[in-house]
Amino acid sequence: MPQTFKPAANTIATVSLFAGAAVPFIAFLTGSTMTNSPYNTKQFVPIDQPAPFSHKHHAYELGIDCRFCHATVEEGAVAGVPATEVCMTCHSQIWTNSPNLEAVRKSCETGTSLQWNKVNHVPDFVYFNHSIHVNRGISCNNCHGAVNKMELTWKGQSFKMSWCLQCHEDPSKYLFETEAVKSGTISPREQVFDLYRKLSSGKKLTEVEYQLAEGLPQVVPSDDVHAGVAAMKERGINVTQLKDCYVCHH
Amino acid sequence: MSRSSRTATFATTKTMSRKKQGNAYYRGWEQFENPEAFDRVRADEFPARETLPGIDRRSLLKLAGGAAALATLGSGCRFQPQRKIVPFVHAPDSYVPGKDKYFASAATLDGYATGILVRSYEGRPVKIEGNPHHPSSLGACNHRTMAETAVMYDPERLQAPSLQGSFGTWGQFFTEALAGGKLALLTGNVSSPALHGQIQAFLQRFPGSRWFQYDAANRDSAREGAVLAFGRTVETIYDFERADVVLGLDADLFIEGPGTVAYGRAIVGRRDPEGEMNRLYAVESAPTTFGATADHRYPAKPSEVLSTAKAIAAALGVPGSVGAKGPDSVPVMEIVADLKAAGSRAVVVPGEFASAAVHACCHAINHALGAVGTTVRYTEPVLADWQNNSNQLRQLASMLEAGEVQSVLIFGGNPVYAAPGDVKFAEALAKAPFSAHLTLADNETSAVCRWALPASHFLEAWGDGKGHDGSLAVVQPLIEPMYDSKSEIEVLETLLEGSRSGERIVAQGWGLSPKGWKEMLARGVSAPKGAPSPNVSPIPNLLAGLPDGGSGTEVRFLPDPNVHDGRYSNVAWLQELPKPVTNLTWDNSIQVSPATAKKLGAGQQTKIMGVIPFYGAHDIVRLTVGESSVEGPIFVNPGMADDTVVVHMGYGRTRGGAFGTVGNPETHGGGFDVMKLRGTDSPWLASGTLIKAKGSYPLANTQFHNTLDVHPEDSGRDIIREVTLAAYREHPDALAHPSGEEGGAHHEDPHLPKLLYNNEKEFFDPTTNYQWAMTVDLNLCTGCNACVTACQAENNIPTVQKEQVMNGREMHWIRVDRYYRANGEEFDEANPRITFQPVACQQCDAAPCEPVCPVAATVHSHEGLNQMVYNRCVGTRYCSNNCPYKVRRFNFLHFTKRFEDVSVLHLMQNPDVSVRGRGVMEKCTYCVHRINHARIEAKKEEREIRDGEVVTACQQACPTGAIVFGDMRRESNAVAKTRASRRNYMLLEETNSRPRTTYLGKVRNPNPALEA
Amino acid sequence: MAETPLNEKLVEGTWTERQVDERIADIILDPSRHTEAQIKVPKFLDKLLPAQAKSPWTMMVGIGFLLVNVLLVAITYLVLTGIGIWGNNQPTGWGFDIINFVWWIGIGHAGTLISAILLLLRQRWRNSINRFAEAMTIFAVMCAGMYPLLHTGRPWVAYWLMPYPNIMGLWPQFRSPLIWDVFAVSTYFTVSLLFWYVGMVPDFATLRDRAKPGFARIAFGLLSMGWRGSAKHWHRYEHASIILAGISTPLVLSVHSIVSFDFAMSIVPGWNATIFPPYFVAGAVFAGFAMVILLAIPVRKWYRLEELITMKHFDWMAKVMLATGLVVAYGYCMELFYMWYSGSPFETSLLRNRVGLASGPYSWSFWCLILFNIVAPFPLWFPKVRKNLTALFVISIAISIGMWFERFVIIPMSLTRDYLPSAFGYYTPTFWDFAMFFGTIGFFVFMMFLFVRFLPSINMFEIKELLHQEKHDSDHQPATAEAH
Amino acid sequence: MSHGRDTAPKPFGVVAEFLDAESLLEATRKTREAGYRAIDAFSPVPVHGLTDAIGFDDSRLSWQVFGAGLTGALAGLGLQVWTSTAVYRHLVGGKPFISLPMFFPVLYECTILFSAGAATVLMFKLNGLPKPHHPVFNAKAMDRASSDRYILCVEAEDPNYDEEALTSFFHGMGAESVESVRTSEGY
Repeated sequence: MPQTFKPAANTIATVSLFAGAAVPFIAFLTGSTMTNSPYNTKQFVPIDQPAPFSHKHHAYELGIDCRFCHATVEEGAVAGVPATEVCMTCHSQIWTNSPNLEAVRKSCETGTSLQWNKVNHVPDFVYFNHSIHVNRGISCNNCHGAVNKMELTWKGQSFKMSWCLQCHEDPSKYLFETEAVKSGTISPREQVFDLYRKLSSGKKLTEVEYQLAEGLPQVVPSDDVHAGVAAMKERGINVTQLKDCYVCHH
Repeated sequence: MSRSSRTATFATTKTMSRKKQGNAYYRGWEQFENPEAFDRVRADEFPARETLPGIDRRSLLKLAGGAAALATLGSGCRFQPQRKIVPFVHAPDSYVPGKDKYFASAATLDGYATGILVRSYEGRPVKIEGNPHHPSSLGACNHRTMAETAVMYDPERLQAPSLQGSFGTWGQFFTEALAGGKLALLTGNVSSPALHGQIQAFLQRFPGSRWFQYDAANRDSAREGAVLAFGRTVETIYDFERADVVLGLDADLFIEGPGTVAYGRAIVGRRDPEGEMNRLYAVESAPTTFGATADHRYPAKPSEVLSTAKAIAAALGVPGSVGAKGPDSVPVMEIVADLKAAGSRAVVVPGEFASAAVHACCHAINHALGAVGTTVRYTEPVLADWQNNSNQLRQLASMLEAGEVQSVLIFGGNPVYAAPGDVKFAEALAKAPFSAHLTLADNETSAVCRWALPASHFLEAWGDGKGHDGSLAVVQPLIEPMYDSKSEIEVLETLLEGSRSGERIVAQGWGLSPKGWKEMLARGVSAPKGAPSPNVSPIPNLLAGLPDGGSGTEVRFLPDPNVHDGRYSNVAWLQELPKPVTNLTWDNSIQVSPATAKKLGAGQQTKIMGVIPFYGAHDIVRLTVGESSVEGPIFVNPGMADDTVVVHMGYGRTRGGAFGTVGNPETHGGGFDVMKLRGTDSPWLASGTLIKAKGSYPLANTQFHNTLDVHPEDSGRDIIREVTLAAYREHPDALAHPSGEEGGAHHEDPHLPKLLYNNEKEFFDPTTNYQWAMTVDLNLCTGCNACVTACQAENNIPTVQKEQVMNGREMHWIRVDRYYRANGEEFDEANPRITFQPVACQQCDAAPCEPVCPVAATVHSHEGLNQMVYNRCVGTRYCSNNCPYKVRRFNFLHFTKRFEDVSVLHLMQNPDVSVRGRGVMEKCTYCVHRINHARIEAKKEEREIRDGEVVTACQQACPTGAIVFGDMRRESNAVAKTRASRRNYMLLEETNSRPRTTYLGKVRNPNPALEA
Repeated sequence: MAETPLNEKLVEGTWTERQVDERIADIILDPSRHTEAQIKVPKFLDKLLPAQAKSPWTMMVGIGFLLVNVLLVAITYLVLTGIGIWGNNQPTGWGFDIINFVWWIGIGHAGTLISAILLLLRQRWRNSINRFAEAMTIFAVMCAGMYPLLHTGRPWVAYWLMPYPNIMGLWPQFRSPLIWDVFAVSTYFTVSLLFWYVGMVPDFATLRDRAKPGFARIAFGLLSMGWRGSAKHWHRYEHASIILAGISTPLVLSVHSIVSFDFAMSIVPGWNATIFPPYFVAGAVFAGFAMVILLAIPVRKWYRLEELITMKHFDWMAKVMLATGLVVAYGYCMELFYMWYSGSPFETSLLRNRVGLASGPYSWSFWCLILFNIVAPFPLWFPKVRKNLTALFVISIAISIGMWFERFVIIPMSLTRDYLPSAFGYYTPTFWDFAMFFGTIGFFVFMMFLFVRFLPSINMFEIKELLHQEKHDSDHQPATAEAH
Repeated sequence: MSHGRDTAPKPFGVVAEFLDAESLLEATRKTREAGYRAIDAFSPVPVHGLTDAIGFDDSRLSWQVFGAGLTGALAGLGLQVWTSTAVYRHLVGGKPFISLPMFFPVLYECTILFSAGAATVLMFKLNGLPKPHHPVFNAKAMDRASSDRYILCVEAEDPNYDEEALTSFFHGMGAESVESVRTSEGY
C-alpha cells in the first residue's frame, strides 16, 4: 500500500516546516532579548556593597556635591572613588557606631582598602573620559540614571554602543543651557552640579531642568532643542567628528 | 579569571614578598603612602587598564563562537565576573587616576648620561622620551635609551640576593663583604659624581682596596688616540652645526659613542637644501647610517681607513706624514681639496671603534685644518679617572690570579662574558674567595660570583651622570624598587656604614638649596658650566710613530647596534629591531662584502622555488683570529670593503635570559660569541682568516636582499625621489614634479589627483575639523630606528620572535625601509647608494584598505585619520592585501600573550592604547590617543589644539626632526609649511590613495669634482 | 505485467521505466549494490580486510572519513591557535585559504551550469549527470564556505559579516567584495540546495513507493512531501524548475564574478584586472567539469551505470572543457598582454616575475599552470581522446591541479611582489595549510559517497522523461525533435 | 472536522490505471469530453498536454516569484542605503555614502535569493504540499504511479460522479485496472 502516513501526518508535516523555519528567528529574538536585558547589561540591578552606601541619602537628601567624593571627575578620565578617609571625614563624627559603617571603620583601622563592587563598567576597548563630558555640561544622571534617587546603586543605562551613539550622533537633545549659563555667570560644568543642588534643596526647577537633573528621557520642548543646537554651536561641538571611531576606540 | 583579578593576584603576591623583605614595593617615588591599596586601585579602578584584553573574554568568545549561539547573537554579550573598585585609604594629594606625568631623569650608557623625560602612569614608568634641556638629548633619544623600560620590567630580573644560587640576604652579604680583605671594585666607566664620590670614599675607607673600570664597548681608542696625539687624555666634542664639510672615518656617528643623538641632529640639521648644506664624506669598512647619509661614501678596509687618514694628513702638511698615500678607492686629493676649502669649518671624525692611530690622525688633521675651536673643541675627560679599560681588566685578572685581590665587588656589566680572549677573567674570578656581582639580571658573571645581588634599575634609583659635553644630569627614580634591590651608591653607602638615602647622597653632591634641588629635578640637567678647555696640540712628528694598518682579512669587532655589548640581549624590542642597513634581527652575523663572499664560495640563498623554507639560509663560515675561531652565518653586506669582516658583539650569550641566550636557530637565534676573539691590545681590530664551514643557518631579516636587485624596469617605481643639490637648484620642482625626468606614471598635479567622486566638502570638512598630516623629510632621516622603538614602546607593540620574523610577521607599525640604489649610472653592489625611508600608515584620504573591509573596522575619521578599530576587526586581512604600502600588521598568533601571562609586563603597557589580541589587524594611528588627549584638554579650555601640542611618538623620538606632524589647515603650522615644500611628494601617488603622510624628497650635495 | 520498452539514443540499451528505477533506486535500497565491485588491495591487506571493506564505497567513505578527522583536528588547532599556523604572512594576507576557497567555488559551478544553463538550453545530455553535479555543487560550496569563515582571524565573530540589528549599531560595510561574497556564496548555496531538493522530490516519491515499509519508506515519504505526480503538481513543478533554472543561470555567472571581484576590485598589481569575471566563470566551469568527470568515471563503473552515463556524455563534457579551457587560456594571455601594455613598472615587473623563471620565485607555478591548464587539455581536440576514459581521467586531474595553480599564481604570487620592494615577501604553506586542503577534499569525497549511498544519484524521472522524448522523437522522425 | 471523526468510508473517486502516457492522455481527454470536471491524472514523468487535458491552468507562480524578486531587490538596496546613510555614515575610502555601483552585487543576490526561495516555497504551497497522507494513495494502482503507471482519477466531488458508470467508462478506454477509492478521512 502506498498510503504510508496517517492523516495527522499532514498537519504535523506542515507545522514542523513552519516551526523549522521559525527556529532561527526565535533563536535570534531570544538572543537579542537576552543581550539587551538587564541579565546581560546589569542595568537596573542593584549591586551589593561592603558598606550599604546610599546615594539618595548623601547626594539628594543631604545635598552633598558629587565632586566631594568623585573628586577627579572634572579633570580626569576617571571620576574616582573616595578614599576611606573621605568617608571618615564625616563618619568619625556621626554615625560612629552604625553597623552599616563597620567595613569603613575597619578599613580605616587596618589601612586596607575597601573593595567596592563595580557598578558602571565601560566595555573593553572603550576609552571614556569623564572630564570632557562633565565640562561640556552633560549631566551625571544622563549616563548613570537617577543616582541621586538610588538607595543601593545600580547601573542606570545599558552602556551599549548603540546607546552611546544616540548622543554622539546628536548631542543637542542632551545639552541645555540654563539662564545662568547663558548669562555667563556659571559654566556648563557648574550647571550640572547646580541643578542637583537646586533639586536637593527643593528649589523649583523648570520641566527641562528637572529632566536634566533626574537623567530622565529627554522630552525636551522644541524651543530647547534649538537651544541645544545653539549651545552646541557656541561650544564648538562638532557633530561629524563625534561619531568617529577613534573618539572612543584606540 | 578576570583580568582584574589576575592583576590583583600579581599585586598580592608582590605585596607578600614585600612584607617578607620589608621593602616597599611599587610606589611612585613621590607621595604614595599606601602602595598596597594603590596596586589594587591601579589594577581595578582605571578603565584604561581594562583595555588589555583578558583571556576570560577571549576564551568565552571562542566558546561562544563554537557553540553558544545565544551568547554571540547579541554581539556585545559578555558574562563577566563582578569587578572591584579598590580606592585608597588615604589618597595622595593632587592625584588624578589615569593621568600621565612626566619626570626628568637620565639614562647612562658606558658612563655617559643622556637626559630623558619619563612618562609615568600611576607611578609606573611607561615610556622614555628625550629631555629637551639636555645637550646630549635635545628632546630626542635613541632606541637603546627608550628600551630601558623593557630592561626594568624584564621579568627575569634578579629579585633577591642570591648566595651561590640559594637565597641570601643583604645583611649576610654586607657582613661577608666587610669581613673580606684585599678588596677590589670593578665598575663600568663612571661619570657620575655621586658614584665617583662614593667610590673615592670607599677607597679611603678600605685602604689597599682597588678600583677598576671596564666596559666592553669602551672608548679605549678615543683615549689612546688622544694620548698618542697629545700625550694626555682629552674629551673631544664636535660642533657639527658649524661644520661645512664632515669626513667620517669608520664613524658610525648616529649610533655609537656619546652624543650620538645630538650629533645626528647637528649634522643632519645642516642638510636643508634651502639653506647652506654641508657635505658629508664617509670612508668606512662597513655601511653605517652615517655612510648612508653621506654624499660620498667609500668602502675601505680598516687599514685603508688609516692610510686614508694618513694621506689626508700628509696632504694637509701634517709633519711626519710625507709620502703617505691613501688607497686607490678613495679620492683623497679631492676630499682634501674640499676640506681645505672649508678650512676651519671642516672636521674629520674618527669612529668610536676605529683604531687609536686613526683617532690620532684625526686630531692632527683637525689641528691642521684649524678646526679646533670652531668645529672641534677639547675638554677635560667627562669620565672620572678615565682609564684604558682593557688594561684595567687585564690588571684585575692578573691580580686575582696572583691572589693580590681576594674580594671582588662587580657593579653591573658582564666582564666574564665581555672579557677579551687573552684575559681569562672567569678563571681568575673563580679564584677569589669572595666575589659579588650587583646586577640587574643573572648573567655569565653572576654565575661565577659567590653573590648575585639585585641591582636597582636607574628608573628605580637616585643618581647622576654627565653627558657627552660634561653637562651634569640628575637621575631620579620613577618608582620604588620593584624587588629587593639596591643601587650602586646605596651598596657603597651601606659598606661605608652610612645611612643616607640615595637622594640624600646625590643631592649632597650637588649642593643645592631644597628649592634649587626641586627645580633641578624638574629640569633634569644643570646648565652646562664653562668647562676649562685644556690647551693641547699634537705631538710633533706624530704620524711617523703611528703603526701601519693590518693586512690580510681584517676583522672588526663592533658593539651590536641594538643589543650593544650584550647588556640588552634580553630586550626583545632591541633583538627584534632591524639593525640599521642590514635589517637583521635576533642574530649577529659574519658580514662580508659580495666580492669576498664570492671568493669564499659562500653566500645566502633565498627560498628554493619561493616555497621550500630555506629562506635566510646563510652559509656558515669559520672566522679564525689567532688561536681562537668561531663559526657563524655569513651575511653579504653590499657596500662593505673587500677582505673585511665585521662581527657584532653581544651575542652568543650562555646566560642571557629567555631572549638573549643562544637557542634553537630555527626559532630563537642568539648568534655567536666573538668576545673571545678579541685581544686586549687591539680590541676592535684583528687579522683573521675566513673559510667556508659546513651547513647553513637561518637569519631573520625584515627586508630581503631583492630590494638590491634593482631591475632596470623597476627603476620606474617612484619610491624615493632624490636629486643633487645642483639639480635641485636648477629645477626646484624636480622632486615634486619629476614627470618627464625619471619617466613614467605621474599625474600632472601630484597634489590633487582626481578621485572618481568629488566629495571633498562632505568628507574632509576643513572648516570644523582638524586635518592631521605628517611629513617625513628624507634628507633628515638617518635610518637610526629610534622611531621604531618609540612606536613599539608607545603603542604596546608586541615582539614576535625570530621564527615569526622569518615568517614575515613582525609587528612594527613603522618600519625604516632601506633601498640600495645605483651610485652613478650602473648599479654596483660593491658600493651602492643606501637610502632610508620610514614608512608607517600613510593615512590615505582615499584609503584602499577601507572599502574592502567587510565590517567597517577600518573607516575614515573626519580629521583625515584612517581608523583601525581593533574590537570590530574580524581579521580577513583584506585591508592589508589592498594596502600598497603594506603597513598593516596582523596578529597571526596571540603575540601579546606574554603581556598577559607575565604579570610584571602588565605594568609596562601604555594604558592609553589597547593591547591587541590575536586575529586582529593593527597599524599606525598617528598616536591618536595623544591627539584625543590634546583635544580633550583643548576643549576643556575652549580653544583649538595648538601647533606642536600633539607630538607623535616617532616624531618625539626622531633625533633629527625628520618627522613633522600637525594640523595642516593652518598655514602657519609646521606641517603645513613642510607640506608646502617644493620637495613634498606622495609615496606611490599613482595609486591615487592620497596619503596624509608625505615625504620631502632627498637632496644630496655631492662634490662636483667627484661627480662623474 | 507488460513493460513498454523505450527507445535509446543518449541512453544505451533498451530500457523500461521500471528498469530505470531499479538500476538507480536500488543503489539506495539494496545495500548489496555497494559491495558488488571490489577494489584490489595489496596482498597483506587482502587477508586482513573483510570483503565489505574492499568495496569501493567503504573504501571511499573510509578515506573520506579519515580526512574529515584531519580537517577537524586542523580546524580545532586553528581556532585555538590562530591563523599563524598557516603560512600566511605580511605581505601575503591570503594564501591557501582563499586559493582553496576560489578553487572549491569554481568546482561547484559545473553542477549549477549543468542543471540550470543546460536545462534552459534544452540539452538532454545533462539528464544523466545533473543530479550528481548538483550534489557536487552543494558539497563543494560547503568546502568553499569553510575557508572564508575560518580564514578570519577571529572566526567566532565572523557572524558580524551578516547584516542583523545589534547593540553596537553597526552594520556590514557593503562596499567590500567580501560582503558581496557572503551574499553571493550564501545565496548560491541556498539556491543550489533548493534546486537540488526540488529536483529530487519526484524521485523521493519513487523511492518511497519502492521502499519496503520501514524507516526508508517513512524517510523518503517525508522528503517527498507527499508528492503524487499529479498533473497539477507537474504543471507548477515545471514552472518552478524553469524559474529556478532561470535565476540560477545569472546566479552562477554572478557568483564567480563576485569571487573574482575580491581581486579585481583591489589595487594589487596582478589582481586588478577587468578580465577576471569572465575568465573566472569560464575557469570555474572548466574545473567543475573536470571534477564531474573525475567522480563520474569510477562511480559509473562501480555502480554499473555505463548505459546511463555513456561515452556520449563524456564526449560532451570534454568538449565543454575544451571550450572553457580555451577561454581560460585567452584570459591568461590577455592578463599578460595588459601587464606589458600598461607600461606601469609594477605591472611589468609582475610580468617578469610571473614569466621569468630566473626573476620570479614563483614563476614555476605559472608554468605549471600553463602546462596543466593549456597544454594538458589540448588532446581533447581529438575525438579519440574524448572517448578514452583513462585519458579523460588524467586530463581532468591535470585541470584540477592547474586550476588550483591559477589561484596560486594570482593570490600569493601577486601579493608577495606588489608595490614597495621593501615589503616584498615569500609565501610558504605549512603542514596545516595542506591538512586543511586535503581535509576538505576528504570532506567532499565523504559527502559525495554518502550522497551516492542515500540519495538518488541520477535523476530518475528526468531519465524516464528523456526516454519518452527520444521515443517520441524516433516515432515522429524527424519532424519535432525539439518540440518541447 | 468539527463533527468528530467519521469512520464510515466515503467514496473518494474512481481510479484507472494505464500503461503508458499516450493512453492516459487520450483517456483524460475523453473523460473531460464526457463532461467530467473533477479530474486528476498522476504520472511518473510530466506528460506534455496532460494539464490541458484535465483543464487546469495556473500561472500565479510566475507573478508571485516576480513579486518576491522585486521585494528582494528593494530589500537589498534598502538595507544598504539605510545602513550606510541613516544608521552610521562611515567615511569609506572617499566613496560616497550611497555608492550605487558597489551596492549592486548585494542587491542582485538578494533578488535571486528571494526569487528562488519564493519559487520553491510557492511551488509546494500552491501544490498543497506537504501532504504525506492523501486518499488517492489508498488506490492500489498508485503503488507504481511514481514508477511506470499512468493513473487517471475522477473524484467523488464531480457532479456527474457515478462509480459504476465511471468504471465501465474507464474499462472501455482500455484501462489496465480500475478501482474505486474510499477514504475515511477528509483531506
